Amino acid sequence: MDALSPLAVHAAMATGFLLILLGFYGVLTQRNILRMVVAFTLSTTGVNLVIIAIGYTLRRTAPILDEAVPLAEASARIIDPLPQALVLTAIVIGLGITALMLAYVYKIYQVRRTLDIGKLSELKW
Amino acid sequence: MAALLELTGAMLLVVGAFFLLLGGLGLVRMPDLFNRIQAGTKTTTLGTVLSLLGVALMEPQWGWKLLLIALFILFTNPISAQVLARSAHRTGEAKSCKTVVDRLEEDQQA
Amino acid sequence: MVELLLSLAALLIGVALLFALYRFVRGPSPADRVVAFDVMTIIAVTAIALIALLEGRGIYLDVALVYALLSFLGVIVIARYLERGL
Amino acid sequence: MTKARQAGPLFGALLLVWILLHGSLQWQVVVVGVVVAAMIALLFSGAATPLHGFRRTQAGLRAAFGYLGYFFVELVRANLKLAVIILSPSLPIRPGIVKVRTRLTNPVARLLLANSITLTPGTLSVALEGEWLYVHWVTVVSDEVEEATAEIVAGFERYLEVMYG
Amino acid sequence: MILTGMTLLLCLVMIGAALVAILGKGLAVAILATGLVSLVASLLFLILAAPDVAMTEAAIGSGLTTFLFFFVLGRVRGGEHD
Amino acid sequence: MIKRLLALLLIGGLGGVFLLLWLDFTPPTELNEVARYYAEQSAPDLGTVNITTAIIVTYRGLDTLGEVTVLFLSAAVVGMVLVRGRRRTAATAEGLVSGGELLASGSRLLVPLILLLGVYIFVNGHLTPGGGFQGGAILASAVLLMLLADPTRRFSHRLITLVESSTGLSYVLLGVVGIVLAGGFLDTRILPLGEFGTLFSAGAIPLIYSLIGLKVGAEFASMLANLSETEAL
Repeated sequence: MDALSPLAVHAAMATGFLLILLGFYGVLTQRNILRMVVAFTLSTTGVNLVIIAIGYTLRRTAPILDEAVPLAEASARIIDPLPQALVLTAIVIGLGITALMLAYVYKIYQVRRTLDIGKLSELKW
Repeated sequence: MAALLELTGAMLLVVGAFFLLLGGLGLVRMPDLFNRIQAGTKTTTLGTVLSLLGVALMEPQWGWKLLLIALFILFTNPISAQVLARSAHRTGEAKSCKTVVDRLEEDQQA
Repeated sequence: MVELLLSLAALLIGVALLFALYRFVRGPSPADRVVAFDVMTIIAVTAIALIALLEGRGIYLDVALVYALLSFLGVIVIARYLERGL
Repeated sequence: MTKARQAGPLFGALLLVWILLHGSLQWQVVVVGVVVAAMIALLFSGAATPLHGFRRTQAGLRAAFGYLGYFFVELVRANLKLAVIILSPSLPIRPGIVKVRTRLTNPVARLLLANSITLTPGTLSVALEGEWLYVHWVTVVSDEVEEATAEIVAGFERYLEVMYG
Repeated sequence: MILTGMTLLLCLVMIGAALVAILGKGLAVAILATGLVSLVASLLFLILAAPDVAMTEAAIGSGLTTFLFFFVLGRVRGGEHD
Repeated sequence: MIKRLLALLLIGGLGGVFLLLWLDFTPPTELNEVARYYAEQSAPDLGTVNITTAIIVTYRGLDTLGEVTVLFLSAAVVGMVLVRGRRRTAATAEGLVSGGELLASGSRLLVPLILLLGVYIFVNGHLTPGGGFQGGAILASAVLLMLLADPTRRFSHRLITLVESSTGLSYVLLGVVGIVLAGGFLDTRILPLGEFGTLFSAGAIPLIYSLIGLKVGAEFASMLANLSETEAL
């Protein structure tokens, strides 16, 4: 009924890009590892948002064929389902990755008693 | 008839949204955490229930699902408010200077 | 008429969201932010119902169902963290 | 046997929720619902539902409806009262945490009581310890246990006592 | 029209929350802000006609992510200030 | 200082690239060829209402298998990283504050409901939004709620492992059955398509999505259980 204008899609995409940049900025400048993980999840969300915004097609609706979208009209009414499948996967994997990163943060703290990236200098050369 | 139902539904939706707005305003205006929880819990619960009722009037075939959503909100929302209030009280959250009595603290110190 | 009322409702919800965001940014204590967060999740349920209405898709309500039942988990997690019960 | 009887109310409630979720009574939905509800009910026979310990008599049923009606009236009253407080420029509050007593012993009834108190005029349950319930009150009328109990708890307890015995 | 306005507002809220997450003072606040970002992202996904994705974000962002972060934060509480 | 400058430079460059991409973008109004194929063919071919589900379970079923494997690996690595700190007895948990009576009763009330919602989400994966991954996450949320109400609670690792491995095995077996009875690995047309739009339709998709749901739920649950059982520092 109520259509989304191209402006909104652009805005959503810009927000996604901004989120990616903010997340990268956080990862690059923070000293606390846990904060880096937080920034990383932020940029993951940004990437997901950008992909979904790219997949949006104007004046169309979700790729689910119920009484609102009968099968005959499907190709004229629905949006591209592929990016959605992609992002769905990415979000779930993102949680797995976050858990893994956090487990390592925990382990690092257990061994070294610090979360400051500057003090973890074994790999520096 | 259907048009009237739709109009009523839309009005209920507006009323519900108004209560949500009150919740937000209460969140901003109230002086300390406990009062904010009060404002945030009650108004948003009623606001959500009302607006879901409004949506149900506008689209009657969604009724059952909306009923379930309202039920879940009615159950979960107070629980989270209580747990948060308890935890905040335990950690010694600052109370407004208007507070007249605190029996829980008295009992804990006794 | 209905259209107008719906936009009014959306406007009110948006302003409520902004108020909650103000409390979220200002704090002062973490618990205050949690209350703001809680209010925002509840507002999100209404917003989802409104989006479903505007797009005319009843199946969107499933997302509201998930939020209605799970949103309190986040608040409880933080409450338990604050009282050191995690 | 007792396990099966305990799981009965839970099974019924879950099946009801399942059917409401689908909003249809097709045979496939009911069959899958029965299987799923039975599995969850057997796995969590210790879990509670509002039906747990509910007194299935006419008086209990009448009290349940009375409770629901009273609850919604109180919910609306609570919001109007709060709206007046929030919208008035001087913010007329007099907050405090008072202590009230409850006679209920059934855990579900106690949870319902605490939830109802949280959603009704100016009160928020903070902690529940034994028979004592600590309630945050936006406009403290009295900090004496008996008076506060009469003011806050009595209305709901009247119905809940009949419902859960 | 309504949906467009809603999208713009949600974008604003999202950027605000992201700024809090990156620049905010305490770690707890930053984590809470990512929860908020995930909430708003879920609404945006729904507006952009991706209910599956919105539901994934809802199911994962509302409880699990927050728990993982706060659990680890609770265990490394001392490491925050250095 | 120089580091921050470099970071800003990098962000600026990336931002420039993004800006170009953003300015170039115009939202399409027509579907591309692949999407049109999915839109027109997936419902008659596979009988799914939700086309995203058709893509995840059938057209790109192998990717999903890989994804489930990645999740399994990350859960296993979390367990391995934390294994040294595994708590021996529940006695060390005494320092934890209990959740209080309200939360305990609330969790007893809500855990079955959350489980039911999770099952609803993944059983109806082919009809409504949602599916195995969402449903699995919701199942794990129920486990999380139990954990929050009582931090000392122990979960049966054997049960979790059993659910995880048996569902994983059945998933792969169903895929192999697809090679024998239908077009190829993870082809879901091994069962009759049924009536379009009902619960028992879309071939093996509901079955596979339920298996994925249980497996994902068990993986996240084992992650949570492993975390909660590590010793406080």
